[in-house]
Amino acid sequence: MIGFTSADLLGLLPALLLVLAGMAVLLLEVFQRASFPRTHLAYVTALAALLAAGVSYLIAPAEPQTLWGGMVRFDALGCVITAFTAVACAITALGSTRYLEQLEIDRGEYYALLLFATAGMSVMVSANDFIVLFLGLEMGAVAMYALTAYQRRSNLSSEAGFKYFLLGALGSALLVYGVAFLTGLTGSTGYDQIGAALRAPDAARHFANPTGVVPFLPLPLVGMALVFVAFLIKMAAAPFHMWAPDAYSGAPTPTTGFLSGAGKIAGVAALFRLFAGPFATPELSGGVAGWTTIAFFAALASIVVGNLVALTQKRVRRMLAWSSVAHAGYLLLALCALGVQEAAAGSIRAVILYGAAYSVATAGAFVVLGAFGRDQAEVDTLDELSGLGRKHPAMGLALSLFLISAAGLPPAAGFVAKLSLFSTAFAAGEGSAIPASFAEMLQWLAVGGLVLSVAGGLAYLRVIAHLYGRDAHVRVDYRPHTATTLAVGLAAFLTLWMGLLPGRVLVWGDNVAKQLLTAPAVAAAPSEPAPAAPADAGPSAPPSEALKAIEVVPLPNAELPR
Amino acid sequence: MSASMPWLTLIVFSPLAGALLLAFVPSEHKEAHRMVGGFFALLSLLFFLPVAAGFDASQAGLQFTTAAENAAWIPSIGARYHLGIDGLSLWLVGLTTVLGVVAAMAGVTSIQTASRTYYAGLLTLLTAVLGALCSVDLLLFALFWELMLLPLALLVGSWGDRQRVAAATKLFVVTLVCSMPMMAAIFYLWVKGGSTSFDLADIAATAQGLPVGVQQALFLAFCLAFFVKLPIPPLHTWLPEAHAQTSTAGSFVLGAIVFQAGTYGLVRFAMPLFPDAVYWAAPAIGILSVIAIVYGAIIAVTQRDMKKMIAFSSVSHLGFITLGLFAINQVGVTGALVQSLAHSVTAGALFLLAGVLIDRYESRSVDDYGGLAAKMPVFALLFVFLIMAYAGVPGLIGFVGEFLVLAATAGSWAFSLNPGNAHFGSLPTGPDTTALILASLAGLRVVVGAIYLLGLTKRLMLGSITGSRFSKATDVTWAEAAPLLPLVLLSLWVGLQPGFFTSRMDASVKGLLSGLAEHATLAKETAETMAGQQSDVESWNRDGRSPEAWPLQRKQAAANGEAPAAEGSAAQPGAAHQGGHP
Amino acid sequence: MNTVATGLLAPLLLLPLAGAALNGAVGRFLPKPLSAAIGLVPIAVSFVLALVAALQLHGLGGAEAYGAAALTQDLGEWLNVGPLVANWALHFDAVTAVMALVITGVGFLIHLYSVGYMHDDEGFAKYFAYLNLFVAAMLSLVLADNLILLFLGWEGVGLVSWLLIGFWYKDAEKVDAANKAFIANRVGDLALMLGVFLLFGLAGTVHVGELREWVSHLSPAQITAGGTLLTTSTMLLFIGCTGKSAQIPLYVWLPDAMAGPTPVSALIHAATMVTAGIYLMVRLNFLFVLTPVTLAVVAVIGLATAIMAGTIGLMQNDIKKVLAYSTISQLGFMFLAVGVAAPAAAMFHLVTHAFFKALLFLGSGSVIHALSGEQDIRRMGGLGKVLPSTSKTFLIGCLAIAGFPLTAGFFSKDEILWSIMNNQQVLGGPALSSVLFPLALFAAFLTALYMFRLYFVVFAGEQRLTDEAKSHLHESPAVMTGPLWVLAILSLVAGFAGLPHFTGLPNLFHHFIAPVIAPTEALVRSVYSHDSGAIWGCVGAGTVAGLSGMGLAFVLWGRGGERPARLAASWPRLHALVLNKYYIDELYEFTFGKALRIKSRVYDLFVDNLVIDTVAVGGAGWLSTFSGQLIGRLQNGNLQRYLTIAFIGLAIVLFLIARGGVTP
Amino acid sequence: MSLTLEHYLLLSAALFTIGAVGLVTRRNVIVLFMCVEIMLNAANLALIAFSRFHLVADGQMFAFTVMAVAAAEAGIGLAIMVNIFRHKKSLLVDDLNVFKN
Repeated sequence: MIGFTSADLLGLLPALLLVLAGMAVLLLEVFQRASFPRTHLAYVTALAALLAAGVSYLIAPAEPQTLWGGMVRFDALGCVITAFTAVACAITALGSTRYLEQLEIDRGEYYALLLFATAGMSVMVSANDFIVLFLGLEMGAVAMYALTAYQRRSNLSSEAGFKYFLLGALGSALLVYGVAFLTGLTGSTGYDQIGAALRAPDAARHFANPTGVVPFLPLPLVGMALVFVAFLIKMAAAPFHMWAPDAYSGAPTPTTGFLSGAGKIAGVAALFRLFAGPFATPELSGGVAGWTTIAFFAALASIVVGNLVALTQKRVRRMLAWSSVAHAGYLLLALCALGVQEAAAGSIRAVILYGAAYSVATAGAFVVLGAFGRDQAEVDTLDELSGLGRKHPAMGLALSLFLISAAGLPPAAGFVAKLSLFSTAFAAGEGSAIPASFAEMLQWLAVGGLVLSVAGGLAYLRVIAHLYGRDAHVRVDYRPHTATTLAVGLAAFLTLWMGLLPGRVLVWGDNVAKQLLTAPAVAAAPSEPAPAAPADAGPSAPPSEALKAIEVVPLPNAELPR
Repeated sequence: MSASMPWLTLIVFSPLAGALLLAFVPSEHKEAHRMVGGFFALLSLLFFLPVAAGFDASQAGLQFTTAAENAAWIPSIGARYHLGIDGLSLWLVGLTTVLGVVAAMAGVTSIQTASRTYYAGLLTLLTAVLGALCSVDLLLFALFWELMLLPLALLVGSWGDRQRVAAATKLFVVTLVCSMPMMAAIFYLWVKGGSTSFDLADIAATAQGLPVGVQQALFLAFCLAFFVKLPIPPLHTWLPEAHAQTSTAGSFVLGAIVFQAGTYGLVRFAMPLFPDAVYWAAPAIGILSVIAIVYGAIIAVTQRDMKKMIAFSSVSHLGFITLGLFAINQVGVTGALVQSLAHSVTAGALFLLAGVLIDRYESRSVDDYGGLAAKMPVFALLFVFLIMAYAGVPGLIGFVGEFLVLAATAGSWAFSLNPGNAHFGSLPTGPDTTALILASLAGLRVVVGAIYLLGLTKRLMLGSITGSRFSKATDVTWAEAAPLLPLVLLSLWVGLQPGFFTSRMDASVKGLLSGLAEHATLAKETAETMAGQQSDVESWNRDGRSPEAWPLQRKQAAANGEAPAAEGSAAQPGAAHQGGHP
Repeated sequence: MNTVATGLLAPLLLLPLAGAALNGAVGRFLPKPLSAAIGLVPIAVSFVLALVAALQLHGLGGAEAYGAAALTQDLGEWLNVGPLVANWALHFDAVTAVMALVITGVGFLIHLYSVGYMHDDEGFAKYFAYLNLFVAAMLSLVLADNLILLFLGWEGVGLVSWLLIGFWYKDAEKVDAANKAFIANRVGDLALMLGVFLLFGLAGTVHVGELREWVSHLSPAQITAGGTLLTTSTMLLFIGCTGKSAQIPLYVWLPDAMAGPTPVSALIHAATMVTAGIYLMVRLNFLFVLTPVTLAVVAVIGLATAIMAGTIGLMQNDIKKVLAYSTISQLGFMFLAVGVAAPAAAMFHLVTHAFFKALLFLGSGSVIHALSGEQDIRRMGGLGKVLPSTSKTFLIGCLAIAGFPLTAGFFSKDEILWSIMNNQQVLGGPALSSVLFPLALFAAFLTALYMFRLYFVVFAGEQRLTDEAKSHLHESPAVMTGPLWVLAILSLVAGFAGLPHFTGLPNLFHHFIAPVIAPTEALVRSVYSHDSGAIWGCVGAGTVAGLSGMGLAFVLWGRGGERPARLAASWPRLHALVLNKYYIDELYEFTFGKALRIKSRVYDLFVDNLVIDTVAVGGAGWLSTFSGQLIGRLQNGNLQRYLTIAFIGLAIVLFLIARGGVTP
Repeated sequence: MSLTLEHYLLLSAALFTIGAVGLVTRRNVIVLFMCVEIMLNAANLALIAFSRFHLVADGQMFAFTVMAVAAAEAGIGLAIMVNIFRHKKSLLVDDLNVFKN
């Protein structure tokens, strides 16, 4: 436990790089002359982020390793997600500089905050212990609160930041409370220990109902549910999404892309680690009342709400915010499938691809939106976008591409990603582990989700139609900048590449799935018939024993020391 | 066969190359856009020529697939870059390349603003349509299929009347919504097959192993996507408005090019994947098609907006495609494919003709015109010629498709409401009452079509000249007539020599039908158990008259050196007669 | 089958086509004589070719079986899809020969006449292009060796008919007439097509020769079992024929078709195109003899048409409309002949009718030409002295059509009358014949009556011309009267080609086409009971009917006066009914016009716009937008509401877990 | 009566509920923030109780971490609130209403 090796450091190298770069940026900001162009900081940030992405790609281990005394898992999932978020960070950083200049808020801490947020996400997905998870989550979240409220002069930005902050804090509280219940199993906060306890032969006692009359909430389930809800808040899934449209409308435009794209997939990845690890037990995932059910209903609500409301929006960023709710729903659909052994690998792969496609496209889209505008005014309504595609073909084309990707249409990345994602639902429906009726519901949800996605697609099309439709809006122009061009170019390239040749990303996804599902703690679980046993063991255990098992034990020291 | 060159890839992607090139042409160089657009569309046509020349008509399977065109695309999910062409798709591809050139020419007069957008959109759309028409891999097909939507919406929504954006939006939404169940069905089949392959053959094997109920549901999902493209009522509602609102070139693209993908989807995917469902659904689809035919024609009668009239007429005309396909016999499928070509050529031409007037006089209402023949004799000649081609006058393209489909319908057993009548051979199998009724009703288009087409001719061309603005009307210019000439030539060529086209379809059509007959296990069982329950008329057909009596069969038998009494089914591949022959 | 391949047929067909193409392409740049030559020469050559082919065919004759002699020429593949094979193949047998000679022969005369008639028209070259195109289409109809190629010609003549009726397209009424003709024809075409499909379904071929062969292999049991289907198919074919040949119920287009130039009416709407239905039924007589029900229907419809058209013709005041109804009436006679299993008589009447009706039309054209376009007979009269050639030839035509003894019409019409009685066994006994015969006599009487009414009103009595007509009054030039005289002579003598059998004299015509109609002949022979007494009775009755018609016409109109008007006044309702053509046009206008338009509006506005577009599609869109707005309204910016909803969500999650639990 | 684990958990639950109810009912944004802090501390209490129950230090470590992080959160949160007050001259939650759908 005590002391660490170079291997430990290597595992967190990308996160360390990001943090160090963030500090360096802060120092540069402090010691530079006032006339020093902040653009350079953007390049430094982007370079550092890309370096971190490259490093995490290079150091990705062939076999999952556990570092830092079991608190950090060093595996493909962490590396891949770190790489994605870092790339999104680089795109955002490059795309922000011109925006910040125009709004006269270009200061170095902006880039530092971006880097810290990325580092936090990296830590969060690598966590193998709830303490580390919480640390990573908060590191990212606090930085994002600050970024959201970054335009201090703006009424909107502050309010957006506060709403995000309060809901985020609520999420943190729920998370900690949920972790408390899970810790109650063994006293440990480690994923492996909790998983082992839930998988132990006597695990049934944690779930038994002592009275059989009063609705009783088994502690591990409640803990799981609270943790899940905390993450649903973070990733803005319905009905916990309410902060998102406001926050996205108020935050600095390029930041929004990062927040909604990278933030979302980091959260989902952390969930995947939990649900493929400690929570991968039949009692918790359960067909009727486990996290698959929660995920199902949250997915349903998100898809319906997100798509339908997005359709009615007149403001572009708000529309994107609502449709990001729908995207959260799609990701949750894949999470449902994770609960089914046959579909698990496919769902992980799909989420990796979808996450990559979505984070890049969203970041790109918001960068382009941020690049439009004049003086201090930003593009907000659809009308203001009118004719910009004609006037600035490259930017218009790029924005169209990102929106096409988000709509799941070819040739952009979103098409294959959506395909993979929805097919996992069908695969799950074929699985044996969940009740047939639920499987059918899942398949219909996928069909319904596809149909409803047209509503979202229409919302995107409307933007494209405005881009090319009418005469140019007088008030709006494009603010060209090399950094912006680079950011958009990078995002566009990635979107097209993943759209036409998604094979490489899918291979990463396969790798992630393999490592996640064959992790030592989990490996035994699904392959042996044993996990099914506790459910069977429940009824066979006499009630008296069940009662005894959860008998209230007095604390060893009855009175707490004062 | 010169399989060394990846001709199909060249056909599919040369338009896209042009679209990319256009990105580097400054937006004010209208001429350059036209040149690039026309050149790359023509390039695609030129690449088609070796395919047409080297096509092996005796082969039923896919051809021109080089190693590079059957390669792994996304290996981890088993998607392949797999292109191929056979008799079913050969002419659809060929015609699309021709129509691409025509559309490029049409843009010269019709598109005056933002020509770069037009040509880029057109070329992208061409790649999407051609890609869909050549795809054998379902994921690749889905990709091209969805890729069609945006350029199409762009082409429809960018030029035309005030409501064009609304019309384009409706088009986009309705088609996208209806294609989503197909996407779901593709994913489902892929998953069912072990998530390893999207290739047609593998997916087909998976599909045919599913319970019949599931097959039927999946089949309907596929049909929904293709029917909305064709379109079959009540899925047609996007069409008239889109045509009315958009520009001439947009109408042409919409009316002549895009629906071909629907035809192709049916023959390449929907039908071979679910043979049992095909037989199950054939009567209903037959009735639906006839409703489309009659309904569209009747509505067209009172349309004052000439583009809407042609649009509703298209609904009617396109009903013949599904009617022919689901007659499930050689004449029908061939006829449906020819009808697909015919509709492209003739309806496309009519949209161009209407466009000449609309672009000049800015009115779509037929009431604003009259007596133009006196001032525009060449135009009137073209107009009457193409109207007649469209109305199905023999010797021109429109006749071939319509006639074959009607013949196939009248002689089809597939529409029989008594499943015992299902017949698994080729034509002729004798008349079925339902089929006769369907053929008669579908034939009403011949009459009603004449009513509105001649009415249109009269109101536009004939009678006395109305309005002073026509008194100085001049005849068509070369730029206006140029896009029409290839269509006129095609109308004549296909009309006078349809055998040139159909002979290259024969083997593939037979392959499709024998595949259907072979794999429709449930339909066959039902037919056998119900074979006893027939009316007198039907049993006369089945028992009283043996196929050997058919003169043609005897001629063929004699040519093969067989005794005339040889089993008649020998001349009918895949035939499975239930009744006893004397 | 004794068929001989020949190279004659293709040029026969293609020469007029080439003429049409040439005149259509460059005609308007050429001087009129050259255009006329381009129009005339191909027809003349075609006529010669047809004559050569006919003689060649005659040389091959001898065998009694059907199709024993035919010339064929295969020009290559057209349609070849599975069992459906139709080549560009021509077939020239006796019936074809007759038709081809009539088409090219009468056609040539009418072309010649047109040179004079159309001389001042600006569309001179176009006119000859259309006319040649018509001849080509008509020839392909009669030369086709399969039903699909026949259908090509069938539709082709309809198309050219449309072009020619609407030749003066600046007049909207003429265009309407053209459209009406095309549409009515299309109704028939549809039936014809369905009949062909049904035949194809039954026999597996559309080749006429193969069909005949198939029929010959059918056993009586099979014919009995398939009676319904065979009857259906022949009925459909028959309906197709009623369209083209202007019979009940599809005759309405023909009177309106008179809007075209008069020579066109003569060629297309009297001599050739309208006889296509008769030709088809004769060609397929081997099928019709299998279905006595259809035959009876054909006979009844034919006779009903003859009578109805005759009565209407009696009341018409437009010279061409009278002739049009006369044509319908005469075609009815031909149908009657087919119906009573006398195809030879039908063909014979077809030929003679082609002569005298072409003559009458051309004569009326001459009158109209002389009167500067006047067509109303009430403003004519007394023209006999002014237009000597025209009036004389017109009289000959009237005599021929009325069946005056020893004219062409006398022989052909009496053969039909006689066949009604003679073939009564084919009609299932004497019952039907005994009804048909007197009515046929009445029709013959009507024919004479309305024709001579026309003659007397136009040529006799005093002149009632308008001043304008008077000013240009002149006899037509020789290029127009020449054809009149040729046709007049033919109308007088052509009858002798078909002398009745019972006279013992050779019936050349019958003998010539006998091989083609052998199946019918065989049927007739099988049930024939010879009764020569009845024959002379028939002939006598027919002659008396014709003569009494003439007589009555003379009484009523020969000397002018008020008698016809008084007669009309005494039967006001009947008069109005007939004068308004039994309101059939109004009925059609309602079903194909008003009712269809109403239906169209209902489909368009109610079904399409309201139900599908507004309610279904729009409703789905509205629903999604509305629900989107509804959900969006929750988002009012109030943080506390967000928190509340989040807690509600949390409560639902906990409830889900509590409800399910994991405990058994 | 001795205090058992249950008592601590009940107290923790009560605190958590108080925080939650406060979040829904109170109008002042600072109070709202305090409510969230109460919830966090309720969770901390449960953590520590379990930690003590199992005699494993993890929970207590977590609690300390939470406290530290909460301080950071408070820092950013209060900064935002100050900013809001500067714009609105009000800290009532009902005045945070610039965003409407």
